[in-house]
Amino acid sequence: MNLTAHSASMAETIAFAILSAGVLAGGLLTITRRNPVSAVMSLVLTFAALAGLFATLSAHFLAVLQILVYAGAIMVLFVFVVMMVNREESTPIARQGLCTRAVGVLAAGYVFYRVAWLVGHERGMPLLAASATPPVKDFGTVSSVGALLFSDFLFPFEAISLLLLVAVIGGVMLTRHVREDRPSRVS
Amino acid sequence: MTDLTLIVLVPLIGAIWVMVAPWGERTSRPIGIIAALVSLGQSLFILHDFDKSIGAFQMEVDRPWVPSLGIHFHLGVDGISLWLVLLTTLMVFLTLLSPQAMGLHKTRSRGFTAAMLVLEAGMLGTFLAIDLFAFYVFWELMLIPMYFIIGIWGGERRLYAAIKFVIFTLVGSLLMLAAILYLYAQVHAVTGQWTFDYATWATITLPRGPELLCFLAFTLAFMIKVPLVPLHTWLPDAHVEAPTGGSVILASVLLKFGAYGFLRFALPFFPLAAQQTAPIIAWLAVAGIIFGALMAWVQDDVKKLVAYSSISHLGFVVLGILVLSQKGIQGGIFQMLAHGISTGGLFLAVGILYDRRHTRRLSDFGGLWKQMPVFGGCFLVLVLASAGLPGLCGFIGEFLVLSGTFTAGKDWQASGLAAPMFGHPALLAGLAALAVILAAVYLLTMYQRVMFGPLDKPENRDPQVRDLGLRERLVFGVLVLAALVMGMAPQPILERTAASVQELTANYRDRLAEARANPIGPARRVIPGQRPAQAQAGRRF
Amino acid sequence: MPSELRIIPLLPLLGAAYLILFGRRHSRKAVHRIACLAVGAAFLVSVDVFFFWFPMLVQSDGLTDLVGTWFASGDLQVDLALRMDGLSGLMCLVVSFVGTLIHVYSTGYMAHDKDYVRFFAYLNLFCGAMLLLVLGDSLPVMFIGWEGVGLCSYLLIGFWYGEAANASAGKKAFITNRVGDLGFLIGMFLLFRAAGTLDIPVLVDTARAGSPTLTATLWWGQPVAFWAALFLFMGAVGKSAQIPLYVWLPDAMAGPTPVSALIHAATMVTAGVYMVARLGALYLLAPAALAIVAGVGALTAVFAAVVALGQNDFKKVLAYSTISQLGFMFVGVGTGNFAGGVFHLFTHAFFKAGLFLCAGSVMHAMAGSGDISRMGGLAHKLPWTTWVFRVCGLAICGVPIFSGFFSKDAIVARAFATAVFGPRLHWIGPTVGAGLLAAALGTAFYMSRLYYLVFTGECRADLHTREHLHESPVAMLGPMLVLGLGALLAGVVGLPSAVSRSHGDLVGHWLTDSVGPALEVSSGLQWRVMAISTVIALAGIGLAWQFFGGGVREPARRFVTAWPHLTAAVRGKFFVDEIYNWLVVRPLRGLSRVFFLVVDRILIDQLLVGGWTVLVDTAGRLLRLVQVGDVQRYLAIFAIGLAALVYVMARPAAPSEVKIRIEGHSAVVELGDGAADKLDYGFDFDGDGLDDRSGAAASANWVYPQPGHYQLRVRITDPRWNTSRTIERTIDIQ
Amino acid sequence: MPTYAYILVSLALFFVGAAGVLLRRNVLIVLMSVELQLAAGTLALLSFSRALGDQKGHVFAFFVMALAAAEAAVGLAIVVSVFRTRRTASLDEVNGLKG
Repeated sequence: MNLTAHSASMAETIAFAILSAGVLAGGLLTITRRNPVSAVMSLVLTFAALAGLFATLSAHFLAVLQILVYAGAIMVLFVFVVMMVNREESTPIARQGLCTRAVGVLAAGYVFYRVAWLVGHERGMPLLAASATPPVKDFGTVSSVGALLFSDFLFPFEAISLLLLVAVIGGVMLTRHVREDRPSRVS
Repeated sequence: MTDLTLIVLVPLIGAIWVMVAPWGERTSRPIGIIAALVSLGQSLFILHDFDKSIGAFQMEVDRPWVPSLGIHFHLGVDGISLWLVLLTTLMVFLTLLSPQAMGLHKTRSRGFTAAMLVLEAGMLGTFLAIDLFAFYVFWELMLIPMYFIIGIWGGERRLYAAIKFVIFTLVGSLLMLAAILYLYAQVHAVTGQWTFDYATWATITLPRGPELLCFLAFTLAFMIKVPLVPLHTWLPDAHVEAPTGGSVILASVLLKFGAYGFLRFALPFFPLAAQQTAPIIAWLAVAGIIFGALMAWVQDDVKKLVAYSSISHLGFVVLGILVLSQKGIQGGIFQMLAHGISTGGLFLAVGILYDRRHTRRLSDFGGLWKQMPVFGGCFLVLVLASAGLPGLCGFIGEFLVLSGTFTAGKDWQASGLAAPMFGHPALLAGLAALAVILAAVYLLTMYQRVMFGPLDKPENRDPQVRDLGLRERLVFGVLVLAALVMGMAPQPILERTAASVQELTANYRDRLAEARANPIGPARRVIPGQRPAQAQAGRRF
Repeated sequence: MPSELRIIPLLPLLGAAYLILFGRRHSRKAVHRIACLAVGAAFLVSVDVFFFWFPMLVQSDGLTDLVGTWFASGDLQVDLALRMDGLSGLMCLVVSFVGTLIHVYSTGYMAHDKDYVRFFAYLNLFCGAMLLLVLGDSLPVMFIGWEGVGLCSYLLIGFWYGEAANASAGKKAFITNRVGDLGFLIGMFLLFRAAGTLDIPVLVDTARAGSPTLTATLWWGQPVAFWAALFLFMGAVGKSAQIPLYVWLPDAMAGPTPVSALIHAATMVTAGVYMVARLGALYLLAPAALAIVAGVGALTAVFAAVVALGQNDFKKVLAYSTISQLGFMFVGVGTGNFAGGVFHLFTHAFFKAGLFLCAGSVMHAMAGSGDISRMGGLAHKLPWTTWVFRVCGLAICGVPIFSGFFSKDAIVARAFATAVFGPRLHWIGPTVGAGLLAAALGTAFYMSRLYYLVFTGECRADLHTREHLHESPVAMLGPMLVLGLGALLAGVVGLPSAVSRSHGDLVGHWLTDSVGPALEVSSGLQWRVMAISTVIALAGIGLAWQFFGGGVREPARRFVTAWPHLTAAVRGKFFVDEIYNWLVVRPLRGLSRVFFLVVDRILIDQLLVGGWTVLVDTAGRLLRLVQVGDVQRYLAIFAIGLAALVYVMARPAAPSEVKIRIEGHSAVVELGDGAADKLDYGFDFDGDGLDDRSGAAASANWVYPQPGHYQLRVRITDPRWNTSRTIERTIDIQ
Repeated sequence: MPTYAYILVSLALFFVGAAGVLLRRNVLIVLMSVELQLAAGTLALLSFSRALGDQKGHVFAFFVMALAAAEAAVGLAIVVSVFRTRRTASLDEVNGLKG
C-alpha cells in the first residue's frame, strides 16, 4: 500500500468546495421540498455534484455511471412516479409519532457528531490523510474496473444481474393493472 | 461390508422419489414401502456384519463435512444403537405397510409417505451419528416431518398438539445446542483442535459448575423426549392428535431418543453431574412409572391410555440406565426395544379400532371379540407383552431393570464405582415393581372394555367393523412374532449389546472416579484406562 | 441326559399354537382329538420319563434338560432348563393326568359350545404353562409358567366373554394374582442379590448348607431367607387363593366347569404349595416365615370352611372348599411337612376335580344352573354322578379308607408333632393343628349339606328343568369315574407309618430327596389323630343330616332365625369383596382421577406448562405495543439504539481499579489500565475544580498542605472521541 | 483533497438522508432520501478506494449502484401499487405491519 500525501492545489480545493457544497445543498433541498418535483430536481443536482466529486477521486467510470444511472435512469423513474402520484402535501412532516422520530433524528445527529469528530481528530492517520491519485495504472477507468468485474467479481456480478432481473420482474408484477371485472384484491 | 451412509440416504432418496414420481398419490405408498423395505434390508446387513465381541463403534463412516469447523459426517454403530436402528427400520416399514397409517385421512398420501421417509432418515442418522454436529442436525431433522405429520394428518386439535410438541422439543434441544457449543469451545481449549468428534468429547471433563449446567441442558432435552414426569404433558396430546402412523413412530422410536441420548451423551460427557443428580432423576423415573400407570387407568380415550402407559414404561428405561450396571443398562435398552414393539403395536391396534369405529372412547366399544377375533388375539398378545408377561418381550426388560435396580448397591460395590448413584435402590425397585400390578389393571381394563362384554351397541355390530385384512394381518403377525421371539429368545439381542454396555460402564466408572478425586480445576482430558488410585478405596455403601 | 423333558410342556404348547393358527379349518372332532392327543402324549412321556428314570429321580438331584440360555446380563444368568425330580415328577404326572381327563370330559361338556377351538387351544396352553411351571429349573422359568397359567386362567374364566361379569371375574383373577406376583418378583430379587443365582437346585443347596448369604440379617432383625420366603409366599398366596388374596377364586367359577376342575381345583391353585415345597429348604431357614405360612393356611382353612357353609351355588361351595383345602396344604408345608402338603395336593387333585366334574355333570343336567336351592333328589336321575360325588365327598370329609383321610391326617398329626418352629414359636404347631380339626368339622358339614341338598329329598327345580334331567354322556362320565376311583384309592401311596410300616409312605419316600425326609410321628399320636378326625368327620356328616337331610330341615331354619346376623354375614362371605372395593379399589381409582385432573391437567399442564405460555403471551402483548406499524418510527428507534451503543462504546472504559496510597500528607493515586487506548488523565486532588496534575500518565501524586477531608476527582478523557468519564473519591489526611 | 474531507461530506450526506427518511411523510421523498444515503456510502467507498489504491472499492460502488437501481425500481413499484389501492403516498396511512 502506498499512501502518498501531497498538499492540495488551490484549484482542487475550490472544486472540492463547490462540489461538496452542491452535494449537501442538493441533499438538504431534496428533503425539505414540499413539492416532490422540486425534490427530484434537487436530487438531480446532488447526484450531478456527486459525480463531480467522484471525478476528483479519479473514479471516472463511476462518475459517468452516476450520471447515466442515477441522474439519468433512476431520476426519470422518479419523475414518472411523481407525475402519477403527485400530491402536494400540506404538512410535509408526518405528525404521527413525531416525538419519537425527532428523537431519532437527534440520535442520528449524535452519531454523526461523534463519528465526524473522530474523523476530524484522526485526520492525520495515513488512510485519512491520503490525497493523491494512487500510482496504479488506469486507476478508475472503465478498462481496469471492468477487468476486475469480470475476473475476481464475476460471480457477484452475475448475481447482481440476477437481482436486477428479479427487480424488473417484481416491478412489473407489482404495478400490473388489476382488471376491473376481476374481484379486487383490495380489502 | 455395509455402508452406513447408504442406510441414512436410502429413505431420503425414497422421499425424493415419492415426491417426484409421476402418478403421484397412487404410487406413493408402494414406493415408500419399497424404500422402507430396502433400508430394513440394509439394517439386516448391518446386523449380519456386526461383530458382537467389539464394544466400540463399528463400520464407521468418517467424511469431512465442514472442514474449517471440524465438522465431520461421522457415523458408526455399536451395540447400543444397533437394535434401535433395526427397530426404526422395522417400525417405519410396518407403519407404511399399515393401511391405517394416515388415520382417517385418505388424501395427500404422497406427502405423508415422504414425511415418513424423511423422518426415518432423521431417526437413523440420530442413532448412528457420532459427530455431535451431525447428531444435532439429524436430531432437528426428525422434528420437522413429525410436526407436519401431526399438524396435517392429525385429529381435531392437531395444530395445538403439533405446536406443543415442537415447542417442548425445541426448548430442550436449543438448550442442548448451547451446551454443545460451549463444549465445542472447551474441547478446543483442552485439545487445541476444533472437533465435534464423539470419542474426543467423551474424554473431556468440565469444571464442576459448567458440567452441571451442560448436563442439565442435555438432560432436559432428553428427558422431555422420554418423557419424564413432569415434562410429559405434550405426549398425550401429540399421541391423541397424531395419525396412527405418527403415534406408532412417536411411541416406538422417537421417545427412545431421550433415553438413547441420555445414555450416549449425557452420562459419558458429564459423569459427576450425572451422579449428583441421579437421585432426583431416579425418583422422578419411579414417580413417572407409577404416575403414568395411574393416569392410564382413568383415561376413557384408548389412545390417551396407551400414551400414559408409555410414560410408565419408559420410566423403567430411565431407571435402568441410571443404575449404570450391566443389567440395568441392558435391561433399559431391551425395554426400549420391547416398548417399541408392544406400544407401537398397541397404537396400531388403536388405529384399527379408530378406523372401524371412528371413535376412541372406551365406553363406545364392547364385545368386539365376536366381530374381530383375529384382531382380538393379536391385540391380546400386544397387551400382555406391554403388561410384561413372561415369555413376551416386555418381561425381559422389566425384569432386568428391576433386578438391576434391586441389586444395584451390590453391583456398584463390585464394579468399584466411586460413589453410589442413588440411595435406597431396593426401595425404588420395589416401588417401580408396583407397575407390574398397575399395568395389568389398566391394560386389562382397557382390553376388557374393548373386546369383552356384550355386543350391545348397534354401531359395533355394523359390518364395517370387520376383522383384519391381509395387509393388517401381515403387520400384526410380524409384531406378534417379534414380541414372542424377543420374549423367548432375548439372548441374541442381549449378547450384541453386552460389549458396548460393558465399555460404557467401565469408562463411566473410571471417569467418575477421576472427577471425584479432582473436584476442582479447569476442563481437562481424561482418557479412561487404568483405574485411578482413588477409586480403589471407594467408600462403602 | 434325556432331552425328552422339554417335550412334555412343548407338546401341549404346540397343540395350542396349532389350534390357534389353524384350528378353525378343522372339524370339532379333529380339534378335540388334536388337543387331547397333545396332553395325553405329554402324560405318556411324563410316565415314561418318570418310571424309566425312577431310581435316578428319587435318589439324586433328578434329571436336567438344558435347552439353552434364556437371558444373561452381567452376573445374572437364567437358563431355560427343565428338571424332573421326585417332586416335580409327581406334579407332572398329576397335571398331565388330570389334564388329559379333563380334556376328555370337555369334549362332552363343551360339545354344544361354538367356540370349541378357542376353548381347547386355551386348555392346551394351560397344560403347557402348568407343566413349564412344574418342571422349570430356575425361578424365572417357573415364573413363565406361573404367569402363563394365570393368563390361561384369565382367558378361561372370561371364556364366555359376552357377559361382562365373566370378563370382570377373569380380570379380577389376573390382577389379584399379579399382586402376589409382585411378591414373587421381589422374592426372586432378594434371593438373587443374596445368593447370586436363581437356579432352584443351587438355591436349595445353598439353603441346606445354611449359607451365611441367606442367614445374614436384612431388615428388622430378620434374615434374608425370611424376607425372601415371605415375599415368595406372597406370590403363593395370590396363586393359591389364601387370605388375603383369595377373593378371585370364588368369582373364577364364572368359567366353564372343566376349567374350574382343572385350573381352580386340581392344578394351578396348588402351584403355591408346590413352590413352597420346592423351596422348602429356604423356608426351613426361617421358622418365622414358616409360622406365617402355617398361620395363614390354618386361618384360611377355617375361614373358607365357614363361608362355604352359607353358599347356595354349587360351584361357589366347591370354590370355598378348595380355598379351605389349600389352607390345609399350606399348614402342611408350613409345618415343615412338605411331603404331607404335597400328598394332600395329590389326593385333593383327584377328589376335588371329581367333585367339580360332578358339579359340571349336575349343571349340565340342570341346563347350566348351579343354584342348589333349586336342586334336590337328583340321585335317582344321575346315579353315576351321585356315586362319584359320594366317593369324592367322603374323601374330602376325611372318612377312613378314603384318600383324603390319610392325606389330611398326615398334615394334622405332624402339625402337632412338628419342631420346626423352634422353642419360642412351638405353640404354633398344635394351634394350627387344632384349627385344622375345626376346619375339618366345617368341611364335613358343608360337604354333606351340599350332598343332601342336591341329591336327596324332593326336587325343587321347575317342571321344565325336571323333565330334561339326564345323566351325562360317557365322555364326561368316564373321567369322573376315573377320578372317583382315584379319590378312593390315591391314599395308598401315603399310608401313615402306624398303619403300614414297610410300604407306608411312598410319597414321602419319593420326595425325600426333593424336600427332605418326612417327620417321624409316634404311632400313638397318629392313632389318636386318626380317631379324633374320624369322629369329627362323622359328627360333621351327622350334624349336616340333622340340618339338611332330605332338604332344609327345622334345626337349620331355627338356627337362621336365632342367628340372623351371623348367617347374613356368612352368606355375604363376610363382605370381604365389598371391603376391598371400598378400601382399596375405589380410593385408588378416585385418587387417580383426582391426580389426573388436579396434578396432571391443572398443576402440570395448565400451571407449569401453561404458565410459560401465559408469560410468553403477555410479553408478546406488551411488545406488540412497540410495533406501531410505522416504518419511520422503527427506524427512529434503530437510530436511538445506535446512538446509545455509540455513547457506551465511545466513552473511555472505567479503570480496572483505583488505588489510593496515603503516606503522611502525600497521596498517590494509581489507576489500573482500563483500555489499551491513549487516554488523557486530569487529577483534581483538592476539589477546587482545577486539574492539579494532567497528562497521559495514569497515576499522580500530591502533597497536601494540611490534614483534612478532600474530594478527589479524576477525569479520564479519550481525545479521539472527545468523551470523558469522571471518577470521584474522598481522601482523608490525618 | 485528503480523504477525510470526502468522508466528512459523505457523513453529512448520510445524516441528511437519514433525517429525510425519518421525518418526511411522502413515500417518494423517503425513497429519495434512501438514495441519498446510498450515494453517501458510494462516496465513502470511492474515497477509501483511492486512499488504499485498490479498485475493489469501485467494484463495490458499482454494485451499490446496481442495488440502488433495483431498490428504486421495486420501491417505486410498491409505491404505485399502494397508491393504486389506497389513493395515498403518505407513510402515515400505510401501517399494515401494526402488531
